[in-house]
Amino acid sequence: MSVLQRDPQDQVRVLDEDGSVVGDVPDIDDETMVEMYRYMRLARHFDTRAVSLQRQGRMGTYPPLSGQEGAQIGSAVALAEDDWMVPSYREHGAALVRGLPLKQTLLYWMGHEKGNEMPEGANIFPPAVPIASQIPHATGAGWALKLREEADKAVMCYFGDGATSEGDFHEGLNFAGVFDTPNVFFCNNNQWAISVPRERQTASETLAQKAVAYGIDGIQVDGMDPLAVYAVTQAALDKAKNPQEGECRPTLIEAVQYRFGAHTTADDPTVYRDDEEVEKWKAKDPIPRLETFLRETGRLDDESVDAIEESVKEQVADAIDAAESDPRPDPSEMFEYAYAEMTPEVEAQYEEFQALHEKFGDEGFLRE
Amino acid sequence: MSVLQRDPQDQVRVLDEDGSVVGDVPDIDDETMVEMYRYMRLARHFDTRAVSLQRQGRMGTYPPLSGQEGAQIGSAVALAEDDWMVPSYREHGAALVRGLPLKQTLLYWMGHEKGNEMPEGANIFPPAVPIASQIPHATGAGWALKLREEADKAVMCYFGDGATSEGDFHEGLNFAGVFDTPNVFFCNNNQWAISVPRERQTASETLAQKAVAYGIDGIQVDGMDPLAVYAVTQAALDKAKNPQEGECRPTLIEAVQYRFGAHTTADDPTVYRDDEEVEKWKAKDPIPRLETFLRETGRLDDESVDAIEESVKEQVADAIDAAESDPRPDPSEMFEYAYAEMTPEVEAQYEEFQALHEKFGDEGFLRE
Amino acid sequence: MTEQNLTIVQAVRDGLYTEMQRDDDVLVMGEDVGKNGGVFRATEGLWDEFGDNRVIDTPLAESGIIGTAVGMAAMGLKPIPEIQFSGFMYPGYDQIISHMSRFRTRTRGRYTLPMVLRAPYGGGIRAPESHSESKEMFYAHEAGLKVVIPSTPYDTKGLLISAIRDPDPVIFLEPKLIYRAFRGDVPEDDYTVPIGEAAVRREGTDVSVFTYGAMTRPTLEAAENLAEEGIDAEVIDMRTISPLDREAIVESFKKTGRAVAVHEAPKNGGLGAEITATIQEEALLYQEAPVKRVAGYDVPYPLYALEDYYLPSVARVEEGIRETVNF
Amino acid sequence: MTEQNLTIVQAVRDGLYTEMQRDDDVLVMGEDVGKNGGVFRATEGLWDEFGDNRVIDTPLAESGIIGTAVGMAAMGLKPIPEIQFSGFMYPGYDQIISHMSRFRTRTRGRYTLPMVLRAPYGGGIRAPESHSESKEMFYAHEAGLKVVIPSTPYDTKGLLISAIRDPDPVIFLEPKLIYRAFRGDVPEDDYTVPIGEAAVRREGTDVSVFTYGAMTRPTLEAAENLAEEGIDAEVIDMRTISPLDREAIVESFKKTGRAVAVHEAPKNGGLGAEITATIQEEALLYQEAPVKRVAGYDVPYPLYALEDYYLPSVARVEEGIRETVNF
Ligand SMILES: Cc1ncc(C[n+]2csc(CCOP(=O)(O)OP(=O)(O)O)c2C)c(N)n1
Ligand SMILES: Cc1ncc(C[n+]2csc(CCOP(=O)(O)OP(=O)(O)O)c2C)c(N)n1
Ligand SMILES: [Mg+2]
Ligand SMILES: [Mg+2]
Repeated sequence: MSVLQRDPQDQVRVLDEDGSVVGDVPDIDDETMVEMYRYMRLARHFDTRAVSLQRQGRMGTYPPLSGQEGAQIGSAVALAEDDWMVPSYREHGAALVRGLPLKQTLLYWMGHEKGNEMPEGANIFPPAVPIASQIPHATGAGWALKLREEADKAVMCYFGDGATSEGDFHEGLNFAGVFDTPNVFFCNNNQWAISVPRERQTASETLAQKAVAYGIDGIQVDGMDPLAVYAVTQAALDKAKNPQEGECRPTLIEAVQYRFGAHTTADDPTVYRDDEEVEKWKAKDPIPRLETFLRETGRLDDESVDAIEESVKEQVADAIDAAESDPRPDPSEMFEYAYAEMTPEVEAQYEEFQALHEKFGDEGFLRE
Repeated sequence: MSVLQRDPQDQVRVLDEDGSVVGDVPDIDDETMVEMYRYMRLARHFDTRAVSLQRQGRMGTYPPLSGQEGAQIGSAVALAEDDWMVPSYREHGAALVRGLPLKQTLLYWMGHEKGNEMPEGANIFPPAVPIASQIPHATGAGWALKLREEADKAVMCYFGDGATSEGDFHEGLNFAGVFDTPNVFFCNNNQWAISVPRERQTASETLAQKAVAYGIDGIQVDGMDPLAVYAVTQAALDKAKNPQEGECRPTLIEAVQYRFGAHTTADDPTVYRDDEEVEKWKAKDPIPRLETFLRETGRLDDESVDAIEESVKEQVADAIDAAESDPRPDPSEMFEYAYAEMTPEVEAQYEEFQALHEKFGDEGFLRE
Repeated sequence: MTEQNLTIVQAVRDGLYTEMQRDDDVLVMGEDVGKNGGVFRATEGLWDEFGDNRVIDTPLAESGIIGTAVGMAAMGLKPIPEIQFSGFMYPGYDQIISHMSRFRTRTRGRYTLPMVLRAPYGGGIRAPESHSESKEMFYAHEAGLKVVIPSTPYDTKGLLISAIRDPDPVIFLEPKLIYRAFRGDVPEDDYTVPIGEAAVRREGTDVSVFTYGAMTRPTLEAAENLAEEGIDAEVIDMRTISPLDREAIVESFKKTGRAVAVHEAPKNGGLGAEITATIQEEALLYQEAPVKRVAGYDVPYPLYALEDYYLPSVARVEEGIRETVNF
Repeated sequence: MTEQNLTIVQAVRDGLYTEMQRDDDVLVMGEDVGKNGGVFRATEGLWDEFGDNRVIDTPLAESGIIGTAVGMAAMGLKPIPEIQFSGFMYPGYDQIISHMSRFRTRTRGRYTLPMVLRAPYGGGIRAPESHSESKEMFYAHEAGLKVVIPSTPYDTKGLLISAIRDPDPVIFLEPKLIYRAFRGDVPEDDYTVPIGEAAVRREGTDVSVFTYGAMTRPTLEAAENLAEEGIDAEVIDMRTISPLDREAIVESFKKTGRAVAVHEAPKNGGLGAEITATIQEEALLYQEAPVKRVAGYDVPYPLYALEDYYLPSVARVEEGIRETVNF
């Protein structure tokens, strides 16, 4: 029985909270498993550093991902090179796997559009800030592949639990069902939409069961179990590309997890949730869980863990250096990218701006 | 077992196509049953006349309802006096039951806002033209009743099969689930959204099952069986007002039916659907079905049917006379109702308009 | 080039057909655009010709239509979503404002959206509520979009082809009041009319009248009537609302020193205000009278029994021009 | 009356509190407005005070929020939905345009919507994309709505109370850049500031500068700076965007004969154009220079590294005023 054929209420798990095997370990080679672990460590360390950069005034508002590495990395590793990923604003971890340099992620949160200059072949859409608005894009992208007879590639879309309440979630998944597009809709249910808890978001028992409304498959997975996430995503991607007779291509995956930190650096979660709850979920931390499994199966030892820790620190430090030494964007960019060719209006305003800039310099514009 | 506790795939029926009893006849007194029949005849005759008024240029675009009387009347009759109804644009039949004079309906389609001057106590919202946009209103209205501790009243909202694809359907039902509002969402699934068939609208097997996404009850009913519609609506209204322990208030009802005629008088359905299909559904016509049942159970005879036919004709003719002899609306209305009090801008424009009107008369404005 | 004598709605169809023939990436999608050929028949026959994968009936969901088109366009297709009436673009407004207009800027040109969002717009056809909207400024006020409104069959096809070929997203609003009001010669082959250029519809020396879309005809009629009174009005059809052909505005105004702006959109914040501001900024010294705005009133568009009182009529336009000339 | 020294965001909270005390029908709803007190703390403590039925955390769905509020208001409640940032009003745009603005007209006054839709608006806080929108014209161009933007703590409370009591729907946009920038005296009791009336913030004789919201402060700063150069600018805070206080505009302009409009919203189709058109229509003969618009550029609002170049700065405002005075 495919992992997708379960009841949406029935959560898929491979590792329990202690890292012991409680389900079918997916077929992943050792190297990739260790890589998954390294990506998770990298994402976690990056996250910590990014939060402190913000605290130091070196970066703007930033949305942390700690606690969600299992879902992000487990799912992104399952993507084939040619697949596409359509993120929300929190998938720095998943983007890493797709080849987006950390420097780009930093630049984006430092307020440079340059951060969205996705490397050729990474196949990532830019972050979408309006909640759920990227879901129809993902459906459209999958649909485009299908129309071009390239449905051997799939498009994975990330969004949160809160996003499932938006009309765009509904319309995007409904189109996917009707046009049977090669899509995987990956819901990072981290229990909170800022201060609004999952139960206030919808009265349905699971988010996975919302798939029923679109005639597509829905499945719930332990989102803090990277191997379970991998298995489910892999199966969903397979089906998206090669549906069997009578199968639909799209799948809604609900990855049950928790955001350990604040919604963003502008948020104070102690106002709306208890430490106790946080602690309960921290016991499910995906990183030690996978580490235990890898150590116990001989794939990882102290030495390799230390080496990973070192290299991760270095990689993040280098990325921060690189981002911070990147030249400030030039104000001309504002005018250059609005249209393929500047319209006369934009050109006139650009000229006016240039004259002012020449006259007053940056002091004529920058505040503080 | 309540009628609502069925599988949403399992269509509720009371009468078969020949009017024979195949389910539990709901407890409706004879008078009301005959009244239901009369309302259906009235709605059908009104519809025929309205279409021909449009053809004669005496009215603008009009959306016919023939075939849908069973769903409209069966559901509206189940409403208590204090309940509310939030229609789309096709519920002339249901509105009749609520006490909206036919003259009002005619005036509305003749382009007079006067048609929306709902009589005090009819408890009807004005028609909503943007598809599904009335659904959140209905939820809000139900919610208002609940907040005011008047949840012994319910709000019923009508919409079509096409409407289920809109984000507002999703958001409206999701709010209803979360806030457990006294609502009944009544989907007139007439198989078509203009030229788009039901199967192109969504991949879900039924529309009723979409309720699963909101943690509320969903039920499918034969929408051309007025007694089944009554039974289901009655049960849903009951539950909305007096939920039992563990029950949710809101219900999504999918009333499976068919629009016999064009989408509106501007539409030509022969372009997109076969006569054969239409004929198949005409065999389910709710009017003869109920008539047969009423005759066979001794509630109706030739004489009373003739009397009803007569009175219906007269009532419609009178309404048309009344609507057509109603004075044209005065252009000043345009300015008067924009705000509670005219803003200086509106006042200035109104004065400019008046001066022009005085100078040029109606000829200065009316085209053709 | 063979000429055909087409209405505006036929020219829309012809433009779609021409580009779909030329470029396999072009596709049409929306409510009832397939077998039904669109509620105004703007896509008539295209489904037969190009099939279900290029002429796509969608579910009833505008945000879904525009949003999936954004995704398709980012992947390199050239989708042409149709919204059945411009009054139903609002459920998809977030996709237009937050995404259609911004993908290029957001990604410094890595992703661009070569898409055209079509919708019939405007009043005067005795339609139900929400079917008579003229809210082009909702889109003109948003940078990153182009907004085009043709008024002749020739321009319709030529501008539509330009829009389809434009690498940036274009909102293409079609004046449904004159969809079938008259015919004009339209070449069978492909040709373009450039976006961003106004057209002088009537030369004149006394006053410049700026208009577009369905108001072009009553404006021209008013100008002809006034010729009999000895007033020689220049009538300029803006054709593109954004970017606006400010050069054409200023050039004409410098000649006449007087201007009237005519549109059915509400006066407050309408294009008339922008035209006035442009004149101000660039030709104040030529000015001999206030710029008069003959526009929709700032009240909700009424149901059809009163719509003729709402829309600028020939008499209103005439009076506006007279007032300006006699100032 | 006891006075408090409050910031703008505190004045919002105080206005809500005051009206909720006074009128049981008033309720607040939106994303994170409850326990969290709103992401800007505009509803702080209200949930503790009034409970879950009057301070309601909703699912994440703007059309649902606005649409259910429409339903509540039609039933006689006075809901005050908050949209977390004005850039997230677009998913609910259809409810605003097709319903909020039109219920009264549609029903000839049988149903009215005494609701206030609040949202923080504007740029300058180094926020992510979509968090810096200043698109008040999207609402001003739609009849049936009122659009209010305060710029001081006193006005904030007074205008908010007026909005809540107004029988018509009001869009209340709060300048988040100055939510906490300064404090002002605010009476503890209830009081109103009338909707539709501009305020002279600085009297002057040489030029009239029209602005509102967060741009009021840099404009005043520019005016003070220019005083040292001998330019005496009158600064007028419009306070209400629709209906616009055209009388105030014309009156000031007749005095000075010169005008500048300052706003962060895009120039094309912005309020500056409407102000210019009003001056044209009613005071052309007093005019001594073109009306200058110092506004957001007609490009998508950039990510924050460049936002200071986008927003009208003190220097830009000064230069605009100089240019106008020296014309
Ligand atoms: C349309 C829209 N409304 C509101 C917001 C403000 N906002 C940003 S994140 C967020 C909560 C999102 O919750 P969820 O979907 O669960 O994702 P998470 O942040 O938990 O990953 C909100 C309300 C937004 N970005 N877009
Ligand atoms: C938001 C919106 N989009 C498009 C339309 C145009 N339109 C009017 S009725 C209709 C089909 C509605 O189908 P359905 O919901 O099944 O209701 P029915 O007309 O069959 O009763 C469409 C597309 C509209 N009125 N509103
Ligand atoms: Mg979440
Ligand atoms: Mg239908």
